[in-house]
Amino acid sequence: MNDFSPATLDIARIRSDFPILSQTVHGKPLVFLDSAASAQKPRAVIDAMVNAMETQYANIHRGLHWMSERTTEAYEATRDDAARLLNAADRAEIVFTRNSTEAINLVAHSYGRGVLKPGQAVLISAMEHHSNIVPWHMLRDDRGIELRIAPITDAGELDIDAFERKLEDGKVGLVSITHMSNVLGTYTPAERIVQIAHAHGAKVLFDGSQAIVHRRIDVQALGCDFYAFTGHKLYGPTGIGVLWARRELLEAMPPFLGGGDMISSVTDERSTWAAAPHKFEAGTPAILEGIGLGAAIRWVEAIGYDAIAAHEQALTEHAMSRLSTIEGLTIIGRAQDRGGVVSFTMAGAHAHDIATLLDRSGIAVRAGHHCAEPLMRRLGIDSTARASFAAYTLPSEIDALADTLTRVREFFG
Amino acid sequence: MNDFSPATLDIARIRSDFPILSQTVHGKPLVFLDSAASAQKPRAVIDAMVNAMETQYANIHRGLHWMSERTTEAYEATRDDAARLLNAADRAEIVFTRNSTEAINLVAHSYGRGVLKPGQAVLISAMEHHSNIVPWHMLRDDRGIELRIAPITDAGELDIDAFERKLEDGKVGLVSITHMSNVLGTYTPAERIVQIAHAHGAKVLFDGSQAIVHRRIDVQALGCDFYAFTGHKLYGPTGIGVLWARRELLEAMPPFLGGGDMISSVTDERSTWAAAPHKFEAGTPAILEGIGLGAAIRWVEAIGYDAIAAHEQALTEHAMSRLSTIEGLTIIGRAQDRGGVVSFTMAGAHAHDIATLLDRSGIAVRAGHHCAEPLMRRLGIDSTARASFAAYTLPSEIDALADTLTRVREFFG
Amino acid sequence: MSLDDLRDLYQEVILQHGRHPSHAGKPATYAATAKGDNPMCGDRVQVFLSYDPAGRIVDPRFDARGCAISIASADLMAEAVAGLAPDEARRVFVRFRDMARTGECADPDETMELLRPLAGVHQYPSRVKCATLPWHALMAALEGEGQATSE
Amino acid sequence: MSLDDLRDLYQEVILQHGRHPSHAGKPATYAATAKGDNPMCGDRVQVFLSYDPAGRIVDPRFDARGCAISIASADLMAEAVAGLAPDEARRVFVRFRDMARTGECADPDETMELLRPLAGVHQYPSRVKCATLPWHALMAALEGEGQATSE
Ligand SMILES: Cc1ncc(COP(=O)(O)O)c(C=O)c1O
Ligand SMILES: Cc1ncc(COP(=O)(O)O)c(C=O)c1O
Repeated sequence: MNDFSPATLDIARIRSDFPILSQTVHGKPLVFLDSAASAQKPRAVIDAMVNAMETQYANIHRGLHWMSERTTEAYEATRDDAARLLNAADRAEIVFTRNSTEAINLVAHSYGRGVLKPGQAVLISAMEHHSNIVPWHMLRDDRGIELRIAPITDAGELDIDAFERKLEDGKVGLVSITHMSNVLGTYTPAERIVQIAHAHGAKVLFDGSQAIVHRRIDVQALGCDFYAFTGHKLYGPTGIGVLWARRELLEAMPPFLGGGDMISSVTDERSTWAAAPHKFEAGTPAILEGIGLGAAIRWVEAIGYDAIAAHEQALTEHAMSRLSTIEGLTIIGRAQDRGGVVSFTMAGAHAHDIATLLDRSGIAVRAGHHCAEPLMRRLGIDSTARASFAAYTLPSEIDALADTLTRVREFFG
Repeated sequence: MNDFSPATLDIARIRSDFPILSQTVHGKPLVFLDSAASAQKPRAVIDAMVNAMETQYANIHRGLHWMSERTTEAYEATRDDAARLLNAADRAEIVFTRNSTEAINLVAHSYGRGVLKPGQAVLISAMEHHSNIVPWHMLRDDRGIELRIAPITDAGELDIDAFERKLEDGKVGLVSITHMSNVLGTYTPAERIVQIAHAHGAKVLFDGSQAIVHRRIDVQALGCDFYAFTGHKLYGPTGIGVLWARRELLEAMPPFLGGGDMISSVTDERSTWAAAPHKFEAGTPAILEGIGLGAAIRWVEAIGYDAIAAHEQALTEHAMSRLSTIEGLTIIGRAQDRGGVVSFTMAGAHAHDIATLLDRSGIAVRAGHHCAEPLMRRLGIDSTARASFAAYTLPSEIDALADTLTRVREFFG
Repeated sequence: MSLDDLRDLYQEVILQHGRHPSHAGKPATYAATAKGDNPMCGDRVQVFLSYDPAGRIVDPRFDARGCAISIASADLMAEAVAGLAPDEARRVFVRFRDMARTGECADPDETMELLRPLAGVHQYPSRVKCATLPWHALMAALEGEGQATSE
Repeated sequence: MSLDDLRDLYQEVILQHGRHPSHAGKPATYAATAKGDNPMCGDRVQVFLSYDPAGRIVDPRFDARGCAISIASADLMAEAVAGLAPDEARRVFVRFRDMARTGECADPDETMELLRPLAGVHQYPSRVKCATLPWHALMAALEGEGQATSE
């Protein structure tokens, strides 16, 4: 059954970093295949947050006392961690947000309303998460900026020729596109996208919410202009995300939220802004979460992207081959270049029912439209069930999934 | 020296809830008098977050499996906690934000741009935190909505007659005002403000960032329309805040950020919105922080506002009387109705130097403009040092402050 | 790993109604209709109502995309409310919603016995909405509103 | 509780220059000026420069609102850069900034000895900016920019 040989990862050690993985659900050992929705947290992340709260907590940036200085250092160190993770040219290019969604909204507000002009267009793809669709609907309705959608092929890949045609009239000022689909697992051809977009005068934002979990990202090598990711999918806490943007773009953009910490001076009459990144970070930030994210980044780096990517590649292939043999099951998305999420439907069984049945066996998967309704419509389906993998996923967990799905099939048969 | 008799609080027990309070700083026991910037976290908050990460974490709302259901329950329970804390009529009136700053920005965007009309005005006071100034500058510059500022008296109280005059022409659509000044400690006369504002057709938002830490808040009794607070000052984690608003207002307001979780449906062409509060909560929320905030609220409720208020009242009186006797020290703000923050200046010693000297003795205070530059200008000063108190503050800590300030005075004398 | 303890949720009658609903399909004519959406998961249902001269519900029908629970619930609902006056249907809704949330039914009668197979959802908080969605659409149709508001 | 270990930061010379700076005050005429703000704490300083025919800095002056550290730093800076060519002043700035951050000075000379009392700030990360703020304003004035950009 288990023809899978683990890659270079010491999975047992990795799993021992995650207290939750020894839990049971409905009396069964937890099989957590919902990491693409949010990953579990290693002890290093939990400890970093607890340690901050127990030994050196205070509000940051404006404090002149020891606790505040230590907390500021720990929080700001995460900016260095994030800059290193993305290979950003400058730590000042790292803006902390709540999550990817806020990062994209920040761009839609500050770049979309402050730099783009009515009559220009934003180009997304047909496989975006709602977080990379709705902000552009709102921008369009508020400022008359057109929204274009690049189609995908039936295999679930970006139709790169059609993509290029959408740019040809030169009106597109910004391409905002996923780097990896949360439904199909598809990676988009990032370098190619940047090349084409730049040739037509458009900037490029990648929604890296999924991609950065599975693959090393180098924003300078990609050549993109904005990169967004969310901490909780990268083994970090909730409440913290990152927008990376080229410094000159951040400097050209007006601020988004107003408040403490983002100003240079405030009088009754007017406010002037601090330099980036602080210009975009109003109010008390998610300090503890920033500290937790730093620990998550360092945890990922210690494991190493090469090992993680190889492990997840093997898991994905194993899952594809196991699931393919289940009668009535259809895998949705057959891209060449893909990461560790596998969506599927089953004849006669709705995705919700599948998820509930799997849950009874201790197996956590996601079911529904995955915040990607337009993609669902494009695929002609209402929902899928989705299994997704992380550094701590075992091949035997995929076997458990496949075995249980066979029984689900019988149950509804 | 210590003529202070503790109120009904069992301070020793309360202090034992806070692991950080047994830390030393520069070899001296920590005397943390910077709680108005951010409060320390009780064990209950730390444990709630750790427990969530170790035993039942998953992304919420859309998950059909056990972990997701448990996490959703825990997170949504905090909405009930917050509704109870504020005595809101309906849990759907609780919108989670990152902090007070984002809560106020949300109102400035959604109510300010979506409901107020150019030509209308917003009225703030002369003792606002930047978080309740800058968003209105931005709204004014973006949408032509006038910004008015109600003056304060030399004692540091709202000049209520002048306040009323600012409303007389009926142009003010929204009063956005602090419920307690973070610099002066002044409570504003909330019921009176609401009465006057409503009589002139204006809605009222209270910035309750400070007030809610020290006093029971009942939004229905206050009669206000919006109430904002921030979790990290209420013994909760960073990254989570609350905007309460009357349901009909939330319904009339367009959404703020777009993304997952806040939609009813998304097509290529358009998005429609979920009902409040979800309409205002785009993307994966600060789940762990929401869970931590619930624990903080329950911790505060278990101690009880009556005991906290009495304790802090006594501390404040003690501080005022001890500090008043120090030569060259001036207490800034002499309001009748005031909470547990005391700002002061000292002849010949700049606030930063005071803070550094105190820090060397293990005493943490804040120094600077406290994100209230216009107030500083009104008071004719550049900065103050500020000591602020919490449920865990000891009268002996105030004595330590006073003793050390006497030495600081000698040092610079 | 056994799925047998799922039988409390997926009773045979639910599987049956989920697979072969007898009241599905948009009728040629109807007096009122309303849609219900669950934005969180994408389930959709539309309910179509006709009334007899006395104002009682006649041959209620629905068109749904969703899971076995929501289809079975819509189908059983159609059976349960056929012949009822709007106010009676509203009372059944309230009792059904309570049963879906708690698993208990305080005052069982023939109608509630018909619906009882759905009581198992109370163990699955995220699935309660699947069971109540068609009912919210029904309530909206009775009020003459086009769209059910979610809870 | 003793404040004596503060003497490493607040040496007598700093207290002296902080209390009675000799180069404070806006001059009647000047060739260049720039402001420096620390938005985090509200410190402000403005530097005024004049040059001799050879392009050397003459009688630099400043106007500052801030703490003892920033005033003393501005005053010692004025002493240190008087008579220097702009490029020499820039080099002093770089060495001073390093010393403020690390507490060390790799290549001490007379100028750096003059500034050494400020080396103690390296122990107080939040106060380093107090010491460097006037220098940032000086650099901006030398570049002909009106406003120092903060670090
Ligand atoms: C009165 C007042 N309003 C607003 C804020 C802003 O709170 P936050 O930074 O958590 O958004 C603060 C605290 O910094 C405050 O004291
Ligand atoms: C591709 C993609 N984009 C954006 C998001 C939004 O992330 P968040 O909810 O953390 O903002 C997600 C995950 O939900 C995602 O998978």
